[in-house]
Formats: sequence, structure tokens, C-alpha cells
Amino acid sequence: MEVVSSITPLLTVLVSAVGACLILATGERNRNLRESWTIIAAVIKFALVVSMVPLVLEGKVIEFTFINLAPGLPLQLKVDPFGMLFALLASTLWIATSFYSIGYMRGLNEHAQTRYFFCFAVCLSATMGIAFAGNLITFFIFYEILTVATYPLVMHMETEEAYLGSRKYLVYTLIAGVVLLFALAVIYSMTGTLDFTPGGFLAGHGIHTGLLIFLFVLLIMGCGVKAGIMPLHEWLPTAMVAPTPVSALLHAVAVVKAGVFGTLRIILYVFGPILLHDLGVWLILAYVVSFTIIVSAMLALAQDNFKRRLAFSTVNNLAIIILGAIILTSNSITGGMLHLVNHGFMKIALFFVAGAVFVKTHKKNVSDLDGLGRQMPLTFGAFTICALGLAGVPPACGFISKWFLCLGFLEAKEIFFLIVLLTSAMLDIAFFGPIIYKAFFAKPKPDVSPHFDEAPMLMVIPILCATAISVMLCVSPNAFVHVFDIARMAAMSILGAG
Amino acid sequence: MKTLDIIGWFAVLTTGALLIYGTAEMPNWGDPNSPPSTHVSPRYIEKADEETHTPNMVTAVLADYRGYDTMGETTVIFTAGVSCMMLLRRRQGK
Amino acid sequence: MIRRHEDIIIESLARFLTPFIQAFALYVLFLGHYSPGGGFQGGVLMGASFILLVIAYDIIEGKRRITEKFNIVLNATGVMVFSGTGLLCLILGGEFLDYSQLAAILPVGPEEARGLGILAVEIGVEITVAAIMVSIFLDLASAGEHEEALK
Amino acid sequence: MDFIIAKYNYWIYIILMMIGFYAMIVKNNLAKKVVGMNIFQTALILLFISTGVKTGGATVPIVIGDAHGHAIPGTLHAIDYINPLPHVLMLTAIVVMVATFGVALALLIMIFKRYKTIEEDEILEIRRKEAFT
Amino acid sequence: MSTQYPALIVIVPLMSALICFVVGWWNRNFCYKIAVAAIAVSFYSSVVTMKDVMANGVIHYWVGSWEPPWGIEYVVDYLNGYMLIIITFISLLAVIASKKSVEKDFPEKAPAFYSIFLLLVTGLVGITITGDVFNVYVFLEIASIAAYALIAIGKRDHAPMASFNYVIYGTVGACFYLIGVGYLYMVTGSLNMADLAKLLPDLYNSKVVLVGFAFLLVGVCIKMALFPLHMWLPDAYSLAPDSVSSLIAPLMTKVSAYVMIRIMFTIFQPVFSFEMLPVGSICGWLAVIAIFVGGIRALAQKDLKNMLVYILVAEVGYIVIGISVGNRIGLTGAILHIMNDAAMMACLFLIVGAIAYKTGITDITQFRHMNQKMPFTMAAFTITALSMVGLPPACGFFSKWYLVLGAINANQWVLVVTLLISSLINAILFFRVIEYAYFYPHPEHGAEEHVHATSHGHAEIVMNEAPLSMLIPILIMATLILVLGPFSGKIISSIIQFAIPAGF
Repeated sequence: MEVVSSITPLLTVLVSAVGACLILATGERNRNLRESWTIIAAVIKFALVVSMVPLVLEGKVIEFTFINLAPGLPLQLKVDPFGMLFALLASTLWIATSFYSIGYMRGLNEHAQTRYFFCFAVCLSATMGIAFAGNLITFFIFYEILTVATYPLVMHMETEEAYLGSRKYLVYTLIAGVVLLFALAVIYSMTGTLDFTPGGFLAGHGIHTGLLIFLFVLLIMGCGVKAGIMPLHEWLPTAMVAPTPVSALLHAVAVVKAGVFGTLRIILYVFGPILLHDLGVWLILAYVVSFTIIVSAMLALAQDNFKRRLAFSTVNNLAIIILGAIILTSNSITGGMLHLVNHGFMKIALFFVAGAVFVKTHKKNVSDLDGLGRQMPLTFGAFTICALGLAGVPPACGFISKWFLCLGFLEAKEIFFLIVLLTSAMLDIAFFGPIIYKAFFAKPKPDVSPHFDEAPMLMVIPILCATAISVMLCVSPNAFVHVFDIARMAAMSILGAG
Repeated sequence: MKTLDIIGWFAVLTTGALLIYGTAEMPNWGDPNSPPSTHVSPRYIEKADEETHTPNMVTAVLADYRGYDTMGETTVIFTAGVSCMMLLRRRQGK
Repeated sequence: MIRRHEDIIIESLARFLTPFIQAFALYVLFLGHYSPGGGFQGGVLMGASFILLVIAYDIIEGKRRITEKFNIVLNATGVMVFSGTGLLCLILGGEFLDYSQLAAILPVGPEEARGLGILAVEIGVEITVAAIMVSIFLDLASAGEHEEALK
Repeated sequence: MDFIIAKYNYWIYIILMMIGFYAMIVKNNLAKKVVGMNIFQTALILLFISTGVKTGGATVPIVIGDAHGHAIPGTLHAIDYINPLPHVLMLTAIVVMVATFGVALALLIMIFKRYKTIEEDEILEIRRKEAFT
Repeated sequence: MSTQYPALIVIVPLMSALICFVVGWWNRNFCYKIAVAAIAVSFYSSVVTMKDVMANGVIHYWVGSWEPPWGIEYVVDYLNGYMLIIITFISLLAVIASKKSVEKDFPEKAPAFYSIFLLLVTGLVGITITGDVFNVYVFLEIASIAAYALIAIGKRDHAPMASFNYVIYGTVGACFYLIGVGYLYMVTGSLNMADLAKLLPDLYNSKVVLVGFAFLLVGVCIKMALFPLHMWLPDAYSLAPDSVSSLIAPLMTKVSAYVMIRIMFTIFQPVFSFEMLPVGSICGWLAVIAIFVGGIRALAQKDLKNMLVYILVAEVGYIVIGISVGNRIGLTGAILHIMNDAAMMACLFLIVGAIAYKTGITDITQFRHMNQKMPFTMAAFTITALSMVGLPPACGFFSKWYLVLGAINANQWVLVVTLLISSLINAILFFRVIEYAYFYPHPEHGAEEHVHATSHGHAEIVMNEAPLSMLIPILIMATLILVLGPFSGKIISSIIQFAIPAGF
């Protein structure tokens, strides 16, 4: 795998940081300018990411070493297929989310918008860093930046529950960070390197098995908090107090995805399939996440608050992704990675819908959505497609990823996990179905206007775009940026090395 | 107050015990062959006069060989003077 | 606060003694090369002579003998003489406090130059110690109110 | 036994030192603390000076020389004069002691102006009262 | 002339202290300018000296041109060259920032104040640069006496009492140090560090050396305020005037830590400090207790400055941990943390001074809207806070990283856990302040999102930023904290790795 040295990754990370500074400099004085900064940064970032796709497809690895933190410990950005996948997801969704949040913020005439957009941009910068991190220490640095930058967003409402939610979030993530740091230090003092290598680098350093398992637990805990693996998911529903775009960001783009991404990095690039098989810990993790899948789906059934229900569905899907990776066959890994992307698009559409409904009608609960489908057909049409897609029903892209997951499980003869997957699909239907039913077929509440009356276009368009992309990813997974091939390559590189 | 007494006695006894323990291997009192008398000082005694033209070795060492210490000493007392002035006087300067 | 009690014996005795003490202080200073003594001892004596005056009379009298500003200047001058000598050596091209460099501007050899340098810094020490002794004593004795005492 | 005979001077200094140390820790009157401080430092000075002593006819470290008081070359032997270095060091130490003493007294005056007492427990009492109000 | 720069580092502040004192009696306004100029020159000289060291190796400057051990020598190697730059730079920023608060708090004392300020700097650099153990004592006393005086003029009440306690503790510390020097002198007859290092190894079994070592260390620990001996620090530093605490708090403890490193690694060899004696483990445990005690006491404080001084107690623990693990990487962490912590503490205390000067607020619970009153100051505060918590890319993270690595290499898991937990404690401490400063619940708007007021809700709060003379140093420090982090690798590879005694 040949290595190209280029500054593009750094630019990709910096562009939104610069955008953040410009936003801060502009401030409340000129809102249009401030928000146009957001858009411009988003577009540039997307362009930069896409510009790197061809190289990655040629099997090259783009690398940029910023500075040496210590001998053998560079601050290094490295663009490999898997990172590229995540970068594509994040940069695409950022554009949508920026438009959407402008609409949302103006729709509700929120306070402290400058702070909001600033932290937003910093978040994305950190996410890019996480996607392109070439070694654990770089990953950790951006991971912590992400934590800090998200904290004000969760705090945004500045109500009592916002305080509690953000504090809880901070406690969970900071402890996770400390655990991660500890594991990193141990690994570094044992092996002297932290570079991600497809197929893992821990093997063959003569580390004691018990210690290896301990490290695995620590690392998974460190990333699992953000990834919402049960029982570490506690902060996720509480963080729902944040404004909807933030929840969308938290749940679809940045934070949880970063957690999952990190988990996959650890499974596939730090430990590697072979070592995990030898240790046998993969099975334990697989059972844990299966438990997460089922339980979170159950909990989702019980939620009446729209966003909370989506949150639990997120927990459920993240677990599915991890399950795909931990089964360690090429198909399941591909499926997991694809689901990382697909779920991103579908889930963000769902959150946008929730936000749109809220802005339009100030309704937060599933129970009083009756008949809204007639009022907001576009919104709820998109909702239907994506919800079913999450369950694995065409035409949304959930179908593709779940298909590959099933293939992988069959390949590995893990029938139990296959059943888990299918059950969760059933449960998906079970907790999304009622919403769709209420929206379209239930008798409208008196306050619902029978005729067409949508949310502001600035919010509807992103929804439709997200939905369109999800459908497109299903129809031709390789359109434009070859998401499918990239995922394939990543999986191959791992198992090839393994 | 009582606890303080105990602490005081404890500190004093331990410190004193340690110090006395240390004296066990010290050069005897006035031993002309003790390291202080044989290592550095002979040069002061034998060379001070010819090197600094000052028969009083203490003065020579004080102001020349270790003159830098003495400057520090002068600075210390200057500091003390200024400190007292700053702490106690109301009107200082214009 | 030292208050003046008009005691003729004490006052005249003190006034009588002062010059002798000061002369002795200078003697101690200048024979510091050849006999026990030196700047510090001389300085203490010098300061003591003023302190004796202040005790015998009162602060006002002491102030009359050695005024505020003069004392301040003396405080600094002493250290200034010392470090200035050192700096002079440094300027003359040697290390700091390397008196042998003074031979360049004095009509003597390096050893004698060192002797003279020692004398210079001893004078500096004497001035500082004397002045500081007095000023600390005045400050402590009057708890800082001697400006008021002057009015 | 000769161990004690040979070292008794150190023991005396150490005992002195500890008296001062005890006063610094335990005494309730701040002035006494300062006095203890001085005892401590004085004992320390004695300890140093005693290292310069040489038995066997050694004299004060001033050259016994010709008319001008300067040395006749070759007549100077380290054995004849006691060690000047500790004296020098202790001159410095004495000055430091005086300086610290002066500052400590100045502080005492300030404290007395502020609390109208220099008994530590009373001062703490006052501070506690003021903390409440 | 370039060979004379080591002397200038010490002489210039000293002589300008004298000038400043005299001139001030005629015109008070010169003092500030003189002080700034003097410290700037000192900083410049130390930079030149460091360059010289990096070019031509260790500098030996014989004061009075008497070769050691008979004379006193300056020894400038990588370690104290690095220390000198830190000291002079931070004092430069501190003296620049002190202008306004001096004019506000005690204008009539300005001449004496700046004179003593300069003397304090003189003492600190004097301790750092010299290669003679007794000379260290002399300059230690200069610094201490200056510090006693500066602390005692604090505007806050009880300052004299705090300063008096400091006098007692400080004198005990200095005397213990002197006892140690005396004991070593009795068995070696030498006072020069290099000479002692040559003579001592044959005497490592002597009781005298043992006791001397113990007393040197205890004396330094008192000055450094290591745990059981830290009682004097919180009062003294929190009651000191703001213009002073921003100089004393960052530097005094760090310089003592430097002396400790000198004693354990230069005068004595690590083999004595760590293998023949259990110093490592003792100091390690004390440091652990110090970190927890400091952190927990800090949690109880509502006054920002009090909180910071207790954190300082904990930070001393960090440095001692780095020293006490007794391996190369740990010591690297300690030396790196000396710089980072000095920067962070300086920045924090400068910020406290600025806020107190502008708004008179020191109580954390009254920090509401501070981010709109003093946006730049609070931004700097946030950066420093993140650094204290140990979040990358601020510099605090990197020194912590090395400390943790060192503790792991020494298999001191207790220390590892302590370091990690303490960063959580710091997180609580600082995010509490940030919450107060940046976020404030709107009782009038409930949990319902839609009833939120417009973003012009706080328009009545006008920006009221600190004067430039305070703001600029703060911002410089904040940027440094951000910049030093990623470059710590470079600092280590170019300076610190040479500062650690070879073969250790």
C-alpha cells in the first residue's frame, strides 16, 4: 500500500476550524455573513474530501505528519479507506445539517447562535481529525477536542435539565477519555508505537494475554461510551435536551459515530481479527452488543418522546455496526462499515423530521402526531422511507448494509447473531410503524390543518436530500464516490493483512 | 494546644535524634586532618596574602574569593531594609 | 515611639561618645586587611553610633543628623559601590568581581589591585550596613510614624 | 565514651538548636517564635564555626608576617591557622539572620496594629469571629 | 562580551533594583519603566546564554575568576538555562501586568514595591544559575525575604499573619538546607556542586552524608510546600496582592523543585537517591497525598484565588511524582511540567488579577455574564482550564502524558491512577467555574424551547475588558499554552533530554 504525502488532510481538518474563527469574529453583528461562513466551510471541506477519493480508490494512503510529539509518536493524519468512508459521511451530512440548523435556529429565534455555530464548526473539525487520525494519540487528541466542543452544544438550552444532561455527558465522556488515556499509555510503554495498521499492531509484542484482554476492555469502554454500548449509553437519551440539529449531529454525524468509528478502529486496526480470535474476547463483545441491540429496541418501544425513541434506535443501530465488525468476516465488516454510512444518512433524516415537526407544530411526542402526515406529506414521506430503510426494507440503503451483515453472519455460521439482527429489524418496524400509521391514517387532532402546510423549506430540503441520498445509496451503492468499493477495500485490507 | 505540644516534641526529638545520629561519624572536634581543614581551605591560608595582598584571610575570602556571596549578603540586608520601609512607612517618595 | 526626656548626662555622654565610636568604626574598616574587622563590623559600629544618638535624644534629633533622603541614598549606595566595582571589572574585560582587572586603571599590580578592590567593596558593605541598621531601627522604633514625628 | 568526649560540642549546638526549634513550633506568643528563630540560627552558626577549629597551636587566620604585616614567602602552613572559610560563611549567615529578624519584627508590628495582640490563639479567635460575620 | 551574559542575568535586576529605589523617591513613575527594562534585559541575556549553551555546551563562569572549588562559579547547562528563560519570561509578563494594580492598590509604595520585585527576581535567577551550594542559600534568602515583604502588603486582611507564618516556615526550611550544607561540608570540605559530586560517591555509606542529604531535601520540600509541609502556602499566596501572586505562585515552587532536582541528580547521584535510600517511594506517596489533599481542599473553595492556591499544592505533587518515579521519562515529564505548570499558573493568576482589578469579583458564584464582560480574559481562562484538566492539544496534557508513562515504566500503578483521577478532579473544579461564567439558566424561560428570548436578551451587559497592560500578557500566556503543547516533542528532543544527567 503506497503512501502519498500531501497537506490536503490537514486542510480538511483546518478548514472548519478557520470557519469557526471567522464565525466568532463575525458574531451577532452580521448573521448572514456568519452563517454563510458555515456554508462555505462545509462546501470546501466536502470538496477537499471528495478530491481525495480517487487516490484512495487507487489503493494509495494519503499521509501528513504534523509534528513529532515524542520519538515514535507523531501527530499524524492518514487517509485510508475506512477513514475516507467516515470523512465522506461527516462532510456530506455537515452541509445538510448547516442548512437545516440555520433554518431551525432562525425558525425558533434561538439565543447565543454564535456560540452554537462556533462549537458546531469545531465539532466537525474534530470529527475530520478523528476520521483521518493516523495513530491512537492523534485519534485521542481529536476525540477529546470533540468532547469539549460538544459540551456547550448540549448545554445550549441552559435550562436545569440541560445542565444535568450536559454534566452527565461530560462526566461520561471525560471518564472515558481518562480510561482511554490510561490504555494508550500502557500500550505505548509496551510496544513503543500507536500507529493504526490494518489487521492490528498489538500482536507479536509478547504482551501477557490477561493484560491484552484488560486493555481491550479499557479501550472498548473508552470508545463505547460515545458509541452508546449498554450499559454506557445512559448519557445519550439525557442529551436529548439539546436542540434538534445538535441531536442530529450527536446521533448521526459526530459524537456517536466517532465512538463507533473508534471502536471499529480498535477492533480492526489495533487488535486485529487474528489476535481477537486467539483471545476469544470477540465473542464476549458480540454478546454484549447483541444484548444492547435487543434491549435498546425494547426501550425504544416504550418511549413516547419522539427524539428519545430515535435516540434508542440509534443505540440499537450502533450496536449493529459493531456487531458486524466483531464477527470478523469480510462481508460482515463491509456491511458494518456500510451501515456506518447508511445509518448516518437515514438517521439524520429522521431527526430532521422530528425537528421539522417541532418547529412547525411544537409537538414532541409520538402520541400527538395524529394526521400530521396529511399536513406535512413531504416530511412524513421521507420519514417513512428512512424508517423502513433502518429496518432493512428497500428502497432505502439500510437494505444493502443489512444484506451484507446477514451474508457475513451466515459465512461465519453465527446463526444466533443472525437471529438477533432479524429480531431487531422486526422491532424496528414495531416502533417506527405506529408513527407512520398515526401520521397518515389516524384521525387528525383538531389542531392539525387538513391541507398542505410544510415546515420552512430550509428544513424540508435537507430532509429530502438526505432521503434521496439514502435511496440512491441503495439503488447504486457505487454512485459518485464509490462508497461500496471503499468499504470493500477497507475490509479486504484488514483481512488481507490478517 | 496540647496536640501542638505533642507535634512540637515529636518534631524536635526526631530532628535532634537525626542530627545527633549524624554526628557519630563527624570529624572530632578541632581535628586538624578533618576534610574542611585539608580540602579547600589550605589554599586560602597559604595563598591569600600573595594572591590578594591581604594578610587577613577572612577579609580576603569574604570580599574576594567568595565576594559574590558577600554581595548577596549585602543585598539581603538591603532587601530587609527596603522591606521594613515598605511595610511600615506610610509616605514613601513623591 | 521614643520620647525625649531632657537628661543632660545621658545626652552629653552620648554626644561625647559618638565621634569616638565612628572613628573606631572607620579604624575597623580600614584595618580590616591587617587585623580582625572589615566592612560589616565597621558598619554595625557606625550604625550603632547613630542609634545611640537616637536613643539618647529622640528620633527628631536622629533625623536632623541623618536626613530621610540621605539615608535612602546611602542604603542604595553601599550595594551600588559593591556591585559597581564588580561591574567595573566586568567592563574592564574580566569576569564579574575580578578585581585584578582594576590594575588597568590603577598604578599597581594585579595583587595590590585585588587588595584595593577588597577595600572598595568593604567600604560599600560598611555604608549599606550602617545605613540599613539605622533605617531599620528607626522604622521599628517608631512603627513607621517618624515622618509624623518630624512635623 | 570518647565518642561523646570528642563530639560533645556538636551535641551542645544541636540541643540549643532544638530549643529554638521547639520555641518556633510550639510557642503561642509570636515574639517568642521569633526569639526561637534567632536561637536556632545562632546555634547553627556555632555548629559551622566549630568546623573551622584546629587544635594544636593554630591561631586566628591573619598572617603573622613582616613589618607591613605581609607574609614572608614559605612561612605559611595550613596547620598554623584555623580554617577561615566557616567564618566567612557565618558572617553571611549572621547578616541573613539579622535581616530575617528585622522583617519578622516589622511583620509583628503590623500584626499588632491589626489585631492588638500577638498571641496566636487570640489572633485565630479573632479571625474565626470575622469569618463568621 | 557574549561570555559575560550569565553575569548580566543576575546583575541587571539587582542594580536596577537599587536605582529604582533611589529614583523612586524623586519620581515614582520611573520605577515601572526601570523594572520592565531590567527584566527584559535579563530575559534577553538568558536567551543568549541558552543559545550559547546549545551551541557550545555547558558554560562555566568563574565569578572573580577564581577557579572552583575556591571561588564561586556559575554553571549554566541545559537544565538551568531552560529554567532561567522560564523565570525571566514569566517575571517579565508579571511585571508588565503589575502596572495597573499597583497604581490601584498601593501607589505610595511603588518605588519600594518594584525594588523588592526586582530583588525577588534576582534571588530566583541567582538560585538557578549558581553552581555553589552556599550561594544557593544566600539567594534563597534574598528571594524569601522579598517574598515575605511582598506578601505582607496584600490588600486583603490577615496578610501580615500569613506572611509571618511563611517567615517561620521559610526560615526553618532555609536553616534545614543550611544544616544539610554544613553536614556535607564537614565530611567533604567543599561547597562547590561539581566538587561535591566528585567527592561524595566514596562517602555514600557515611551517616553524616545521609543526614545531610535528608536535611537538604526536607529544607527544599518546605520551600516547595510538599504535602505535610504545605500549611504556609495557601494563606500566603491567596492573601498576597494580585500583582505579586502572579509572580510568586508560578515561580517559587518551581525553583525549589529545580533545586530538588539538582540535589538528587547533580550533587548526589540517582544511585544514592533512589537505590540506597527509599526517597523515591516516600516522595511518591507524599505527592499522592498532596494531590488528593490539594484537590479536595480546592473543591471546598468558593473564592477563585483560594481554589488556585490549593491546586498549586496539587501541582507540586505532579512534579514530585515525576521526580520520584526515578526513571528518565518520568523526569522528562517533571521538567516539562515545571514549564507548563509555570505557564498555566502564571496565566491563571494574571487572569484573577485582571478580573479582580476590573470587577472586584473573586467569588466564583458571582462570575455570571463574565464571558460578556471580559470575553478575551475568559477565553484565555478557558484555554488554561482545559490545559489544567489535561485535555489536548493544550500543553497540560503532554506533561501529564509523560508523567503517566514514567509511572507506568516504574510500575507505580498508584501514581498512575492518582494522576488520572486528579485530572478528573481538576475537570470538576474548572468546569464549575466555566459553567458559572458562560452559562446561566433563564428562570423566565422554562424548559420549553420555543419561549426562548432573542439573542439580544443580554444586551444590557456591556463589554468591560481589562486594560491592555494586563490583557496582553494574559493573551500571550494563553497562546503559549496552546502552542507549547504540540511542540513539547521538539522541546524535549532539543533541550530536556540533555538536561537529564547522562546515563540515568
